[in-house]
Amino acid sequence: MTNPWWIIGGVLFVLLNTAAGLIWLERRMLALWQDRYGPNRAGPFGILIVLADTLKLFFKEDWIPPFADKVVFVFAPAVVAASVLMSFVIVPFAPGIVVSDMNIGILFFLAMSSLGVYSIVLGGWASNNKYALLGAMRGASQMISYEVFMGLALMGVVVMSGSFNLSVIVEAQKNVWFIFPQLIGFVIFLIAGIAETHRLPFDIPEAESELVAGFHSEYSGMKFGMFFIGEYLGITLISAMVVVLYFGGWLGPSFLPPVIWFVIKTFAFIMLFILLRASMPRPRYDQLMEYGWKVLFPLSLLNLMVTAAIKLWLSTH
Amino acid sequence: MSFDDFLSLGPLITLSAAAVISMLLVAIRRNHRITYAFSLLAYLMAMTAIIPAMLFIPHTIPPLLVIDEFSLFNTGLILVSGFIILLLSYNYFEEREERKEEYYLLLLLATTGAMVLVISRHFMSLFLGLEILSISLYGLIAYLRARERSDEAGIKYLILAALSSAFLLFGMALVYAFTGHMDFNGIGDALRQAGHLPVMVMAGFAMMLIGVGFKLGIVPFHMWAPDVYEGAPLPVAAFIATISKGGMLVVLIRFYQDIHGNEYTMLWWVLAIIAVASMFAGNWLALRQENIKRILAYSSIAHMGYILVAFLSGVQTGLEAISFYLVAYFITSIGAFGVLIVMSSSVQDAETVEDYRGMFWRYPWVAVVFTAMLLSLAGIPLTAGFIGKFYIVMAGVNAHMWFLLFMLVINSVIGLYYYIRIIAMMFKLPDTGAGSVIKPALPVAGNITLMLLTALLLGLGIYPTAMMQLIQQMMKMIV
Amino acid sequence: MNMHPTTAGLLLAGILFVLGLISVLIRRNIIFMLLSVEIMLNAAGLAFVVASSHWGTADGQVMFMFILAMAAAEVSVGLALILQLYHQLRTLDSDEANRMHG
Amino acid sequence: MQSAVENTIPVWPFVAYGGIVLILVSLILGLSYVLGQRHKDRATGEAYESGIVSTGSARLRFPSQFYLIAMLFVIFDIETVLIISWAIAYQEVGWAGFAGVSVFIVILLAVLIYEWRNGALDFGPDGRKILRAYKKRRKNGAANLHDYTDIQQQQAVL
Amino acid sequence: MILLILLFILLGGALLSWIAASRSVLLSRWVALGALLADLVIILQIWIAHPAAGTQWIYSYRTSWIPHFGISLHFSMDGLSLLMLVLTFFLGALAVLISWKEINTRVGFYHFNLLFVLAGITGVFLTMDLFLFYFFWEMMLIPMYFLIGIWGHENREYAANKFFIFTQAGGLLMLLSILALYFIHAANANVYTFDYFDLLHTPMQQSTARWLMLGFLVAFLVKLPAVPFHTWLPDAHTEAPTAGSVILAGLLLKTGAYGILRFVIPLFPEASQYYANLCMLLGVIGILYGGMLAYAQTDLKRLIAYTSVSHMGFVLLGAFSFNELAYQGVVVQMIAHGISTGALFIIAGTLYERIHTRNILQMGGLWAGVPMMGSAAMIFVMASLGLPGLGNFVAEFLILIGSWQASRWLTVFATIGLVVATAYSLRIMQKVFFGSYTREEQLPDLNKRELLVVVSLVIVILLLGLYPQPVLNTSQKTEQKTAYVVR
Repeated sequence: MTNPWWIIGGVLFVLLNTAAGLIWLERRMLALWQDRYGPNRAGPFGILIVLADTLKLFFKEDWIPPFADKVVFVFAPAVVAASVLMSFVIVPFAPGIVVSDMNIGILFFLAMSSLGVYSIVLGGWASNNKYALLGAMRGASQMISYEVFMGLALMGVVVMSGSFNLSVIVEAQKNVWFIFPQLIGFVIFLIAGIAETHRLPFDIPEAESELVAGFHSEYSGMKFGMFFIGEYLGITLISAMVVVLYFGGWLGPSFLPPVIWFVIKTFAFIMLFILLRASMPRPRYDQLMEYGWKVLFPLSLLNLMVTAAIKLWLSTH
Repeated sequence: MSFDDFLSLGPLITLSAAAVISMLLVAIRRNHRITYAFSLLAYLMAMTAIIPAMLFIPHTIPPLLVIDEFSLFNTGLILVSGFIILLLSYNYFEEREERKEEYYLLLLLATTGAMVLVISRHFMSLFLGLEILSISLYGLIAYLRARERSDEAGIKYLILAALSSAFLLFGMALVYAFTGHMDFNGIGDALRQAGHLPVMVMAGFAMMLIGVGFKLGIVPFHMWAPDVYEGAPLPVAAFIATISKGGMLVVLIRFYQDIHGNEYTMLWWVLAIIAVASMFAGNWLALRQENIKRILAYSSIAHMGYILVAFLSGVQTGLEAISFYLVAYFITSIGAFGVLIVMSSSVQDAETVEDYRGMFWRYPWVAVVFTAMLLSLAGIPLTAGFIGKFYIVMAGVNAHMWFLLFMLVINSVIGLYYYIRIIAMMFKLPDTGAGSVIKPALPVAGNITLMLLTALLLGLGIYPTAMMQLIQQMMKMIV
Repeated sequence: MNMHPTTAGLLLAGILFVLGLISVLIRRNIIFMLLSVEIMLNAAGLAFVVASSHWGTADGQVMFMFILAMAAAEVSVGLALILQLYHQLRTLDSDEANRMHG
Repeated sequence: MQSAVENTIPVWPFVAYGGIVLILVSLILGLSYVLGQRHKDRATGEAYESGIVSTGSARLRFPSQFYLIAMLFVIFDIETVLIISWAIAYQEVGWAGFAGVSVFIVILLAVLIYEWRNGALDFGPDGRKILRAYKKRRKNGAANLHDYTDIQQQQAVL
Repeated sequence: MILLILLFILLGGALLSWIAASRSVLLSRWVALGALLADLVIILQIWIAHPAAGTQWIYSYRTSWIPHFGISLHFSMDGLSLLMLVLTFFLGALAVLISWKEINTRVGFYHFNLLFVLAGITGVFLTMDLFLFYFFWEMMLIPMYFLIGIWGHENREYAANKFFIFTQAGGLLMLLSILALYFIHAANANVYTFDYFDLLHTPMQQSTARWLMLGFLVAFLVKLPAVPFHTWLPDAHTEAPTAGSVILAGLLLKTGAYGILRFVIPLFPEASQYYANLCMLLGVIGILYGGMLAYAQTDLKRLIAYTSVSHMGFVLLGAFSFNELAYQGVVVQMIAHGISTGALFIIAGTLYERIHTRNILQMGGLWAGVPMMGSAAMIFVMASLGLPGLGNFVAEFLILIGSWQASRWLTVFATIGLVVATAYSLRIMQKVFFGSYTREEQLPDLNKRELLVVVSLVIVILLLGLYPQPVLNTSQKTEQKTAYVVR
């Protein structure tokens, strides 16, 4: 058993750096797919832009609007970063490399991702700005709606593995990754995951072109940075969860250590997220909601029932 | 779940399935008449489902439910009452609300809740039944959105019901924490082993009493009743007055029986004080009301007090008396509200005493029906209410509760006054032209229903033997 | 402070309950009253869970789930009614909303 | 008390992690507060609304649609909670449990159908409704095309 | 069976006359009158067949009603019941006749109520089952309430409510006592029954018996009415229509007296003796107080009402004297008072029809205009003050002789009541018929219908005064038995 302190420190260090690094990575990849250069001045391939951005954000004016609800205004961005970071507590990066391998892992994940909605609603409300409020309302309804489907989709995996513990779930995929029996669940989870992180193309709460950044219109400096980091951490989290739940987590041929497999798979999904941003148009708000309730919700219920029925049938025969 | 269980729960399953199906029906095609007809059918089918359920009694479905004669009797009572209320509802809602179909859905659900209550022998089923009932009632009470008092009534009921639920739950939790059981028998046994009532259980019972008392509308948890009766649509008020209270009362009786409540004098005294207070508050406050709905509300508070007297007698006659009184009270209350429904115009409820001035000379039959109902509430011979009250007094005398009986007598006399006042108003000669402006709807179905109710009322008043035998037989099982 | 965990749990639940009750009684905004009632309900739920862990049975936990479900349903209906009331009265003051007397 | 949490894994790494996260977050916010510059200009204290001077309160009233979503969430999420408790134990409760959950889910689906048919799941502007309203206004002669776009915009924003 | 028929004729007549009213008002009146006359004929035949009541129970009928409680439909008739029924049907028929012209609104419903009250009273006089007794006791209230409340005078509702609530309150106390008796008997004999004869000799503790007796007594004292419970009576009598007043004074008050004779004393002999002095005192107070108040009244009907209080005081006095003479006096007093006071109310009613006031100060000198009415009034006023030769004299004389054996002082005071009676009776004649005539218009005297009513009443009161033996014979057995119970 590794010393937990090392794990804690390592996880936090890697995460924060990944989040920062993703900003650069995304800009480079987008540029690649859009046939342009992207950031290329600071450092090799412009990688130091991350550092520059961070410094800039720290020194930006820490502006709190006089018309805002000040306490809530400051509190909101902290929630998003903290809740996403906390979610990583239960992610098993490799056998034994997990901060707290609790047996209600999935529930904890769901709980933490629900907390994210508070940051949006509180931020939008505290801003006392029409755009912000509109964004917040949209964000809230979108996130809470997809929360439902996400939970239901996950239940397929729970039924397959018989546990909420993520390590157990990974171990249960020794023979076959859950992506195959749980293809529908995977798709729903992925879509819901994108919606949960209000990541493009489902960035309706912030939709620059309609709502001028939506719920964080009034945010600037590091408080804005928190939302920003939160979003990238969210991408990482969803990717990691997808890997853990459907792609066998750290499992892989033994020529590479488990952690490396995990990182590779996760990055593949991060790239997918970036690719989605580059290639998909943003749906309308009502389309998104209707799609969720009218398609994903019945589908996720169906998926769960069918999975359970087959598993039960298999276990009795 | 075995086949027997299914048949035993037949009425409950039928009705709850009907609620779901009627919801789908509304989704498919929104039509008042279809939904109404379907609900009628559902009630009839549930009533028929009682017959096969009778084959298995007494049947226990551990740990939550018990189906014995007592619960089947009350199930039947609830179903019939619900059916009658439903019959009275159609015309009332036809003109009043653009979306009337959900009313039937909610009514079915609320009835289901009450039915769960009467078969429960466990905190969990008690709670579930109670909440199904309550939550449907929130919607029902505030159903007429256009009416200004309805949402106020709804919110009042909601906040207070939720508050009382919280008390009930906390009380249950305390009892559970001490005894480790949530089924009534288990609690009774645990308490028996303990030999006395520990403070925690006492506190638990007290808190539960708040929850139960609220539903029953007994003093001091009665404040909601008049406002809710006034604001709610008339059929819903009838529902609250009868089925909702009846269901709770039945479960209270069962609980009290199973924990051997009469062995604990403290409980007895608390209930006795509540009974006296309910009688007095109900009758006294009703005296000054001008609104018949409110009068009926206060009168129902008083009636719950009367029932408590029988309840406290702790003898078998007392339980029989309660059952009989419930039947009489159900018929009477629904009948009284039925008159109000029939007399209401398509836009306005006939609710003030003044609306009934000289009614006898214009609508003699309805007035006679109303008179009969009011006299039954007052407990005058030839009506079921008389036999019911007689039964209660008998139970009280049997248990030598002279003080309570004396209070009951005093209150019966006070009560007379306001019933008589309404009757007097109906029989006033219509000398002034400026009386009521309400043009009653007088729907045919409603009139027929009222006739039947009156026939039942007089029938029970003149020849109560059959009903008594039924009740007596039933009580042999529970005691 | 060496308290039996069950007693401590019940005490906590009791405190929460009383807080909720006080809040219901003194608040005049209907939404807050509703919220306070929810606190009371959850206090009862907590008490159930504590009792459940004391006896090592799952009953209390099941009860808590039902309480959750019921609280949710109650809030949905309650908020709908409150919206309706606000629509009519333009206020959420419970004293204003007390128009029926007698 | 037969909980697995207590005797298998220690709680302290979780607490430590949480503590560090909290410290980190507050540190970042605190640092930026200390380091950030301050300035005061004519329009510094005004709300940003794409360069237009803002009018009216920002506390908008929202269509009840949002409320409906909240209710849907509350209801269905609680249902999910119940389903979750079955999902973890489906093996133990077997086909009987499956049947129970099936009934439960069928009821859920019935509710969904009901909501659907009653338009609770139609979030955007309803084209037909707008058209009907428009036609009605045209017939009354009080309308012009401008009004129509107004309605549309109003509904499209939300 | 004949007893059931008596009841059913009334109930059937009630329904029929209500239905008939939709055809023709006159038909409704005739139906009601017919029903009452039929009953009267039946009961007179019975009387003729059993003049001296040799066997104590003339008829008896019993069938199970609510076996669960031990309640049966048990009717029995003895001399006392028989006399009361004769009075009931006789006054009932007169009541229909007297309201022939007075009642013009809702005639059908009026007769329905009238016959229903009479059915209730008949039931009270016949039933031998305590539950059934309570049942009828309550049953006669509602139609009476309507009679006062619908067809009464200006202040009718107040009066009707007061009447109803007073009697109901008393009734409920009686119910408690009945039930207690029921359970005590059940505890002793292990048989649950409400039957009068079974309950008669229920052994119980004295203190219990006293309480139970009080429960009964209050109900009957309210009805009677004895002094502290009398306040409903002047209102009810004054506001009721003439027929209502006749039934109230003539019959309803008698149910109270009947209850005391039939139930209180036989069921609780020891307790009755214990309270006898108190009750007699109440009776004497009633005699004096009623008489004094009567003297002070200006409203004619109210005046007559207070005379009732006074007269019923004699009944109470006699009932608790516990000897046969007094009982005979009580029975005769019940009948004589029914006749004389009923007649006075009828005269007051006919007067009211003519001059539309009940204030005796606005009357005076009417004798000249309406001599027949005046002479009739003279006879009944004389009867009321107890002039020898008229029914009341016999009654009061017997009562006073009887009570003299029981309590001398009280008898002396009761005799003072006779003086008071003379005062108020003469005042009636003085103010109403003598003096100077102040009115412009000519008043019509009694018409044929009214004459028929009045003359029949006069004949009866004269018969009662001159030859009371049949009455005394008929009820003798009952009286002996009641007196024997206490000895």
